[in-house]
Amino acid sequence: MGMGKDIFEITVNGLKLVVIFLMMVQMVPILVWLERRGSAFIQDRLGPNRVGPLGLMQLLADAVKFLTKENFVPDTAKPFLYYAAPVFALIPGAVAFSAIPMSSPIQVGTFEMFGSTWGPYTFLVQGYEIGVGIVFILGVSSLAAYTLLMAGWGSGNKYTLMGALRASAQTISYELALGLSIVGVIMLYGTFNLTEMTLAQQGPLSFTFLGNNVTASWLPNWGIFYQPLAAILFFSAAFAESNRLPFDLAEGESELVGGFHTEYGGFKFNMFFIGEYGHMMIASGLMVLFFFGGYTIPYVSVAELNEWAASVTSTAGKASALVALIHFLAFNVKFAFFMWVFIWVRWTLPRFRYDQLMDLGWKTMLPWALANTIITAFVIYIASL
Amino acid sequence: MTADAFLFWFLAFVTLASGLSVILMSNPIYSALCLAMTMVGISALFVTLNAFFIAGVQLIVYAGAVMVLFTMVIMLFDLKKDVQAFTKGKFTGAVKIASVGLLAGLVVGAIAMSVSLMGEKTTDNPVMVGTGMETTKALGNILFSKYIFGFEALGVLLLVIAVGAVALARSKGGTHEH
Amino acid sequence: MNHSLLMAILILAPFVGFLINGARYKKHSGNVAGSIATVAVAISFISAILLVVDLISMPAEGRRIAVSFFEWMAIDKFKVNAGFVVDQISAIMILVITGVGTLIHLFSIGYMHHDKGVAKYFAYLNLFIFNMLLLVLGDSLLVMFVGWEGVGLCSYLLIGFWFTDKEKAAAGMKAFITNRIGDAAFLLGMFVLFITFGTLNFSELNALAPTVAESTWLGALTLGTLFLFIGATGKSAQIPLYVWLPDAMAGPTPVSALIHAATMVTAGVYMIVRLNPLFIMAPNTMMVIAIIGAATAVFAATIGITQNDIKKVLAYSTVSQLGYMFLAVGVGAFGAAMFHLMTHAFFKALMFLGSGSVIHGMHEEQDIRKMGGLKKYMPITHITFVMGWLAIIGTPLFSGFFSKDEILAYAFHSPMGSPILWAAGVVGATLTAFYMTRLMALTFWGKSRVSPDVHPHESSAIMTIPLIILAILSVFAGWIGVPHVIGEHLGHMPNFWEHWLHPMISPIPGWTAIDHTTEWVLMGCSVGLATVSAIVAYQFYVKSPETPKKIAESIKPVYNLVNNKYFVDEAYFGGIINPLINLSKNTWYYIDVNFIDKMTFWAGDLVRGMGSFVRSVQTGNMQQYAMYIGIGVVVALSFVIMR
Amino acid sequence: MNTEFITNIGLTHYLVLAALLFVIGMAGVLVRRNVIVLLMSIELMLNSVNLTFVAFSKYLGILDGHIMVFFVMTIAAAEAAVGLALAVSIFKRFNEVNIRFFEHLKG
Repeated sequence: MGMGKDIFEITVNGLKLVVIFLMMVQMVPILVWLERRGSAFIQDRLGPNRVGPLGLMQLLADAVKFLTKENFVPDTAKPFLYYAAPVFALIPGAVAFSAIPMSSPIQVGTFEMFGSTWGPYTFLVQGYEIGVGIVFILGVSSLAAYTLLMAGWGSGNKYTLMGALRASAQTISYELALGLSIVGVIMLYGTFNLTEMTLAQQGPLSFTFLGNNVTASWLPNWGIFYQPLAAILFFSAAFAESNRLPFDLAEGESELVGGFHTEYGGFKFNMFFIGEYGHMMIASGLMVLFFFGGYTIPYVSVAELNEWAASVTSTAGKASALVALIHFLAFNVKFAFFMWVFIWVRWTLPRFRYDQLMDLGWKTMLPWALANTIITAFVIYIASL
Repeated sequence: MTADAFLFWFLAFVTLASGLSVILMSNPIYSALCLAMTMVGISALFVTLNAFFIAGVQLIVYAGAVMVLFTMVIMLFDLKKDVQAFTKGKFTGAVKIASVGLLAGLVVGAIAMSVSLMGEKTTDNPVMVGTGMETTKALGNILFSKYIFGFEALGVLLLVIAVGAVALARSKGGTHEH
Repeated sequence: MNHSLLMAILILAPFVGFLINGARYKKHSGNVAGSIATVAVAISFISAILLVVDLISMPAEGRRIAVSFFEWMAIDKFKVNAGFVVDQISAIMILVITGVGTLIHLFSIGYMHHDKGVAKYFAYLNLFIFNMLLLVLGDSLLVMFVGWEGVGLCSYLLIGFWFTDKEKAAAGMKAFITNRIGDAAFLLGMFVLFITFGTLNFSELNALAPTVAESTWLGALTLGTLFLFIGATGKSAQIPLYVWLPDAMAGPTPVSALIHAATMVTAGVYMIVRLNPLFIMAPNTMMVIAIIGAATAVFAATIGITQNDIKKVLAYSTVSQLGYMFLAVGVGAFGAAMFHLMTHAFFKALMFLGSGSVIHGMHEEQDIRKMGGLKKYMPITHITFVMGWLAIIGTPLFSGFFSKDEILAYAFHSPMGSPILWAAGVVGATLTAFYMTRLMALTFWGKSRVSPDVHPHESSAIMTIPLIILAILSVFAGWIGVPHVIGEHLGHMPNFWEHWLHPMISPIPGWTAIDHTTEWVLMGCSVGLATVSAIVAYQFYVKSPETPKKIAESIKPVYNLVNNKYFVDEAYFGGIINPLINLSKNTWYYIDVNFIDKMTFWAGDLVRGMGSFVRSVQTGNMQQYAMYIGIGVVVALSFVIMR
Repeated sequence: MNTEFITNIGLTHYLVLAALLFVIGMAGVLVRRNVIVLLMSIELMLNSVNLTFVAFSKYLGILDGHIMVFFVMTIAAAEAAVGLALAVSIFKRFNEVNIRFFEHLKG
């Protein structure tokens, strides 16, 4: 997890962290626009279309509005928690998102600068690589419950408190199903490392069963074909984790007003908003990583792509940059698709009732996730015989 | 000062400060949040000790579940600042603090003694220097072979606890019958 | 098939039957349960046959199939294996147990078919067979003791099978408690033998017996064997512990046939025969056994004359015949004892089953005064019963003749025997002939005294077939042990029995071959007297039924004494049980209540007083407790560091 | 001043840190009155023990310490569940979670 061995590498890695954070934050306005336009599309209306072309400048207008709103603290609030909560809301999302590999690493050869020789370097297209990637991401995102509780209790309002309790209880409950559903994936790939998982999914579908190599060249070697149940469970749990419809029980105009962030306005509300989108992004990113080949291109293995890139470019560094670009695009296409699914589902499905939500989590998804784990273990054992 | 040393002192400061706050804050909510902070700090300390998986589990179990539970319960009770946060009795209080202080001194002394006896011997275990995956595999191996009995026993314990906690929480409450 | 597998099947088949029937005793119909149980015992029987065939094919010396399944317990030098052995003695026993057992199971299907707890009955019966097999196959006294206790339990369960009837339940308890006394003695005997020999294994005991007898105090041997014999009197219903057997007739009749005639009650005889090298070293014990046996034979026979319950007559007859066996054992005629054990198993089982058939046909009527003339209603039962009768009274060439005669010959001629013992035996035989003829006459012959609302009928085939088989065995089983004196007139028929048992039986010290004239004379005496008494009985009870009443009137005190079984039960109550109860009551009141209880109360008060003083430390303040822990840790740690 | 102690981080540092955390937790158990804070102090003590386990594990090169950490975590979670259930019971009865209410339990 080192930052690098000399000043150049450290600088680049530091900049990279900032860029990834900004990328995550800046994606939010685009997603908001997408959500508003998308919901309008689904509901057969127009959506924001006045400010700028296709309403794209609406985001800017929103941002200005958020910034210029009056900053107030409710009388009964605990000021420290009230202010700290939105800040903390950003942290888990940002930290976890930085651990997601978005493309293959870029090789930089030796070069001369400021009168000395630098390099060679390998820059990962992710904030930092952690050996136990999944565990780390799960651990960090489980901290999100605190922001909910801090906001809910810190606002000094019954509705916010109830909303926070609901939201955090929901988060904890679904964390279980979420964690268990990916145990099968972990067993399948035999690693916690997200890059290794990604690379395990390159090329066409092929696996070994009882000593026979089975290849299906018409399918990509994606996790979804091995773990369909886990994919469904994981994606559903991810919805609950990010408090999105159909699981947005933390909010409720009739009974809880706006949930834990009722008392927040202006930019503080915006930060919660970014936090929520951060969760969606992590969920989509993990979905792509676990089940849809990560940044790899379907049917094409990384080695083949490297070969091709080497044939069209002059240096190894440029080739790796080209490959990284292609991979980055591939990742983003898949990523965008799942972000769209999040929006799509939100505007399509009705809400659950809270008891139904808990029943679903504890009595349906948890047993299925357990069953999936056990069956996967057996199948892997039998296949390895 | 190397980065490792800096990290250790920083984390030591964070954990000690937040740990002290746990027992000094008169509002239990802040105590709980400080404890969560301590947990995160200890998790980071685990990372400096190359125990990546344990660090992740520490985050998920302690910081993500146990402490959230504490916070939720406290918030549910809506406990205000404790009127009398500390025990009464100057004498017993003095005895308690004294014994705690003595214990601290003794433990630190014992550590210093024993470490100087033992020497700073660091054994290199190839399993434990990797990125975490090898350690985790080795962990799984000994957990399900050498420590299988403890593992199973804990499974039973958890079942009992789950039943017991539900039974306790569902009862009318109180230590006496109404 | 290999021996350990066969042995396992032999022993476990009835147990499996017990488990099946026992687990589903509420669901099985009678026929299903009966079939399961019968098949289980039949499997056992087949494996027993296979084992015995293997045994026969072995060379005469070292005929022995020993199987040790696992080490049961090992405490210092005391090691016991779950070991089982089939040799010449136990081979006979397993054949009798499983063979007769199969027939009786079969009979039970018919006899018990209208009972509600029939599956439970068959489960107990199978459990009994299992335990009996443990008893006879065990290669050490301890394994035998397991079976010994097990058959006692089954006997208790089956006597009290109709436990809703208080008297029957009480009979079961009586049997159990009487047996307990014997079992305690058995245990003491085992202790003495273990202390003396350091082992409980039969073959080791038998091998050690002569050597130890020469070198150490003979008293230990006498004591040990005497204790074992007391155990045997309990199980085999000898004076003074015979009282339970007549009451045990409360159980279902097939149970009486299996347990209280053919198998369990002979366990004592079997045990002594198995340890015969040991017993032969203890002449005093042998004398006691012979006297008790002879006394029981005569004593029980006299009671048998006056009884009116068909099963009670047979019960006292069993006690008497067991007395014969003990007489045989006591004079060193172990082979003869085993021989009589086997023939008795056949004819007594036959007669009990026959009586069961009669009781069944008479709709649960057991009083022979209300029978008579059943010959024409129950031809098969009658014919088979006649065979049993002829066998038991010692009609020449029937099985009982050979065995009984051999016993009497030994009693007269053996250096351990005496003419008095012989005379007692002959009196017993005469009385036996009398009361058995009386039983036949009152039940089957003469005028019918059956009450008009009872319609006797012959039993179904499932009950008569076992009767027929047993009748055949009763007639011919004796032919495998024809004595030389008769054998030489029958084309030099060899005595298979003696050849078979010869290696297992210790020779009687000072034995000289019996001369043929004496043997003929003895035989003539007993047969003649038995014939006379049978004819007299026939005269009394068929021709002139008033005569016995007149005789009874004329010697009323004696008749009453005998009819009330010599008041032995009453004597036991007055002499032993009631004083014991009083003693216990007084001990309870004066020692327990007034002394021990008060002591414990004082102790309790003392502890409570001290406790209430110490209790003041317990404030309920948990943090104080934690503080004590903390201080303790500090003290302990500083001790460790400062040391 | 000897800077070795500051720059060269070894087993001792972790052990002393863990000892201090343990003592802090113990002080919390002894002096706080709020049941929930007591429970949290116990968690703090358990955590410090975990830290020593992991530290020893690293410096001795064996993994058994990690296993112990798992066990401790499990037990801590179980303890928290029961402790909180008890606290909820007490709260329902007395509307406050003070350790002094447990004094009713004395014999």
